[in-house]
Amino acid sequence: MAFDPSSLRPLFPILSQQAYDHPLTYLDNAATTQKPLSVLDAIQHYYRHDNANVHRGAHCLSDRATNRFEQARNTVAHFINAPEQSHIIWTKGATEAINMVAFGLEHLLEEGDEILITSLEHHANLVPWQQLAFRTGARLRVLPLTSKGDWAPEFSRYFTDRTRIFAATQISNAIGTTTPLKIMLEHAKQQGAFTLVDGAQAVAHYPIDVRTLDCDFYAFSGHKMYGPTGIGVLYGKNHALEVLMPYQTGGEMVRHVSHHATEFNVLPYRLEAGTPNIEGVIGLAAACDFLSAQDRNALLAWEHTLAEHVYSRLHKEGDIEIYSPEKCATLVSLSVPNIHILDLNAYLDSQGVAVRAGSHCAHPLMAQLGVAGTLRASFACYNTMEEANRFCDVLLEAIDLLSDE
Amino acid sequence: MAFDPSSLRPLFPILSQQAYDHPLTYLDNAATTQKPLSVLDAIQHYYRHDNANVHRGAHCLSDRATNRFEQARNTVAHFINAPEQSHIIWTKGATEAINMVAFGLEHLLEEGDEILITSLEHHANLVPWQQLAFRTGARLRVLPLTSKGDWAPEFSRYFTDRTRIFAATQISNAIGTTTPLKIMLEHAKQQGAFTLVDGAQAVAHYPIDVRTLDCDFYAFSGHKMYGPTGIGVLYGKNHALEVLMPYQTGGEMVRHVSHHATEFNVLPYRLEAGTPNIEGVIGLAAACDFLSAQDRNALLAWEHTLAEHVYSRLHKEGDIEIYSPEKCATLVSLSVPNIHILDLNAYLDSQGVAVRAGSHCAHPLMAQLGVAGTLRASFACYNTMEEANRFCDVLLEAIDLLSDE
Amino acid sequence: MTDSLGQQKPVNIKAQLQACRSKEETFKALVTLSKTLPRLSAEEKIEDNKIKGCESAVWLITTETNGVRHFKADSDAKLMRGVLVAILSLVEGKTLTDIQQMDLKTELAELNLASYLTSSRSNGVLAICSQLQRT
Amino acid sequence: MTDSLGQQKPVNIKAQLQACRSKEETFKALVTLSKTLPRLSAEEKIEDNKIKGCESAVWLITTETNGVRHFKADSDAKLMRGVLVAILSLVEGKTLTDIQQMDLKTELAELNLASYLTSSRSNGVLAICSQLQRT
Ligand SMILES: Cc1ncc(COP(=O)(O)O)c(C=O)c1O
Ligand SMILES: Cc1ncc(COP(=O)(O)O)c(C=O)c1O
Repeated sequence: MAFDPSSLRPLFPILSQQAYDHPLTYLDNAATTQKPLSVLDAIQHYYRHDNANVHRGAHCLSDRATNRFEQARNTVAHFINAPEQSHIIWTKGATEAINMVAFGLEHLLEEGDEILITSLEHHANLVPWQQLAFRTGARLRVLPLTSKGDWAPEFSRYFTDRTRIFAATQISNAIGTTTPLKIMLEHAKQQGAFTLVDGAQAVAHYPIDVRTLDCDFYAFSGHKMYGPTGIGVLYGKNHALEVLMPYQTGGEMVRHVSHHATEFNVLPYRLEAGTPNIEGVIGLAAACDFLSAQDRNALLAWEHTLAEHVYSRLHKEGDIEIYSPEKCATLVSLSVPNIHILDLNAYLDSQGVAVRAGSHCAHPLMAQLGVAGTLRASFACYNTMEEANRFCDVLLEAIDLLSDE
Repeated sequence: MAFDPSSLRPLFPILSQQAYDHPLTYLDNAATTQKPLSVLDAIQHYYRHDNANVHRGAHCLSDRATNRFEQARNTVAHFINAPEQSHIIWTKGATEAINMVAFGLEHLLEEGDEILITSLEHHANLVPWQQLAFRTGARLRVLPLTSKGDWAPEFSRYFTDRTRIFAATQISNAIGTTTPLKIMLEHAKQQGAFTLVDGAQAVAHYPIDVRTLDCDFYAFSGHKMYGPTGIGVLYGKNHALEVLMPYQTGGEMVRHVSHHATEFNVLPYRLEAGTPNIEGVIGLAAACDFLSAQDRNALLAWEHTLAEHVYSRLHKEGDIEIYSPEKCATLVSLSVPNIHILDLNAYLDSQGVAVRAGSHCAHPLMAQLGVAGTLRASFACYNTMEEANRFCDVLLEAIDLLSDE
Repeated sequence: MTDSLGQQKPVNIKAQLQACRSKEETFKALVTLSKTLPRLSAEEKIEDNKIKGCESAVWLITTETNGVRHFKADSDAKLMRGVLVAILSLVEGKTLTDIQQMDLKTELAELNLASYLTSSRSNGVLAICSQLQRT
Repeated sequence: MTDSLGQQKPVNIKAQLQACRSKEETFKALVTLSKTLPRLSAEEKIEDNKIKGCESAVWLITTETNGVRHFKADSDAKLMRGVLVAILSLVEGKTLTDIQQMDLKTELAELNLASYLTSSRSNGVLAICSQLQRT
């Protein structure tokens, strides 16, 4: 029995609007997802009843705010199966989480050390490492995964005894490929490297278990998993978080300060300077609750079904090039020779179909694919089969309209 | 005719709740303010109608979201009278804004250079500079302002030709003192130092004009000025922002990325890596609109009235020590010899009065005052004279209860 | 309908775009207009002629004879070529001073092209406008 | 009411705290209880005996005789001294194993002290509990 997204639609009122007199078809979920009412309600409730600065005061509002804030940490810890809630560090998003690690490990790197990433990375999991390499004299190396994400035996030579950091995405945002994380992490750990997984594109779709993954760090953003913008998470193993030099300093993250010295606080606080995004934290916990209340496997199967359906319909069209895997992706990334993706995008938009055309913050991957950019339709659990078909129909219309006679 | 806060109360429904069977008296506004309904509505509206990732896509939602996001930048630029909207950089809050500058100027500092701050700083405007000094061999110097914030002629010798950075708060969060910014900034500029003003405690109360202030950088947080948590601003002059090395790297802030090199984007984007806190930005703009629609001078006069009233009532009590200025503060910070501030705080709390007891993230200032912490009642425009009196009454009760017979 | 350069008369372009009552009609009108833009040669499509800040590649060549300006432009995206036809129809043959005094944003908005003028950086129309008004 | 050490009998403490029906009553009960806690000497209030993570200063001294544990404690805040009286009444004279098997959080909540157990770091009761259960 196939999953029926229609029960979810009422939770996302934004989806029932018209876009230029057409029903909105929102297929830009890899950029950001829409938020269920329970997330909006959690934010409202917080501001209407509990708002106060956390940890600092001792009054009824600050007690309530602090409790809800720390309960949210607990919720997120459970959501990714982290052993302790002190392993959950709040960040602005995946980007800040990765920067925090890149800055925090700087003191351990020496000239000639190696930082290894894959060729499928988002700029957020590339530029911070590249800049770290510039600052330290370390060498940035790139494991050349194919667009299918296959592992080739010769890749093992990329992991050397100089590999100090290995950072890889779980799923490519640009083309939807799942990377061979397990074997890559094994190799990295054999070399004693710190390992970071960029889970930004995974959390909305896959149940995450950081204990099974066994990486040192796991980074993700709330806004891509039905939560608010401005909030994300850096998970880390205890020893891994402990070695990080604090990326940001100020209030909250200190124990004692004099003009000459500062004693930092314990985890998680030592990595959380300043007033946190309290409403974001509370909204993110509500998003975790929303997802946890669903049959995650059914959602995932449905998202795969939608993407596979689009793949199979478009794949038959001779002039469409698809870069996404045929199976087990939640998005379809494509281009059409001799037609600019922005032209396709504009026509889709004029019909109310929201997708994304561009390089998806992955210039090196685009270079590897030999294109300037792709057109990407990315799915979330609330998308319907009608929407998937509408994307295909309108895209084919656009190709017709834009082909030179 | 005195200002009447009762017209504002309905905009802040959180204030009409009971706290342990007493009416809530929220006087912890220097920690964070409550948010008017217009801010909550702006967030709701955004998520129910316009939510999309900004700048990236080209579809109806992303166009709308991007427009509102960039209009918000414009609103904030007007709010502080910044010449261009590209001078407004979104941050998590004041803490991140200051860290961004401390990191971004590192490449210009040499051993023996001096960073000058005042003795009234919040840890957020102290620890980042101290850590920068540690990293570069620069020397952190501290201008010893009194708790009244007076300028003494001999202070000019703190500004030397080695002073590269001068950072000062506009108003002390711990005791409410206004610092002698004008003369300090003049001295700093004479020495060619970069100047940063920490406006975290000022924006909610004073109309801000960065052109008149003429500082290089101005930092503040949304949540202390009736806006959401998780959003703040770094304003900078063009040349000052241009010299900053980007604190955070990733998507959005780049023009072109290869594995070997990265070309950064133009301002403001080069300092804004990753998906921004879009709802926070929109909520902050709504907070600016809320404030701009008020008679700012009347609000400020009212806040002064409340603080002066509390000062004059408590000042007469022999055993209360007040650290705040008698006039022109918006808060009252005090202690009572032989009674622990946490005990006072707990009794106030039991009566529904929310204040803050502690070191207010200003350990060096507490050391200068010779106390471990103070009890602080801080006012916002929605506070009433009854609330100010209730604080005094309950505090005096607490002193009675806690004095050793 | 088209002059010797293959360009439509400004008045006609204006009427065509203003008649559009939906995003879809504007799209189709721009595709039609795009066909009237003479393409640049490979030698003309060099980095120096490229406008920064557009997601699609846009090249613009400005010449001046007897104090008035002439423009040639191209893009790899069809819709952008249509937009270029519209923009150039506003400025072609004018003096720099005249062009600088124009409010191009408003004029383009009147042509139903407002949505191409969003502050979204992926769209380079604003960059084109400011390039046109540069000395 | 008080034994030779100046400490109230546990059963009495429990009854007193459980009878409180408001935050205010608990406050007053804690102030009353605080007076029963013998103060530590200056020599005892050393850094080594201090518990980290409390905003008020808290000192705790543990001794063991014949396998059972005895506690002395003090704080510079009155309310915290009251809380200490309550906590110590739960563990005084027990073996470490017994103490480690106790669910101190729940027991304190039953004494109307739940609000002193918030996750707020400014309140050190949780730190005291874990110190008590440490070998
Ligand atoms: C004077 C001052 N500076 C900086 C900050 C830090 O602000 P935030 O915690 O919002 O980053 C605060 C707030 O506590 C403050 O009062
Ligand atoms: C794979 C991947 N990593 C990192 C990021 C950065 O996330 P954010 O922009 O929320 O910081 C994204 C989102 O664009 C992504 O898709």
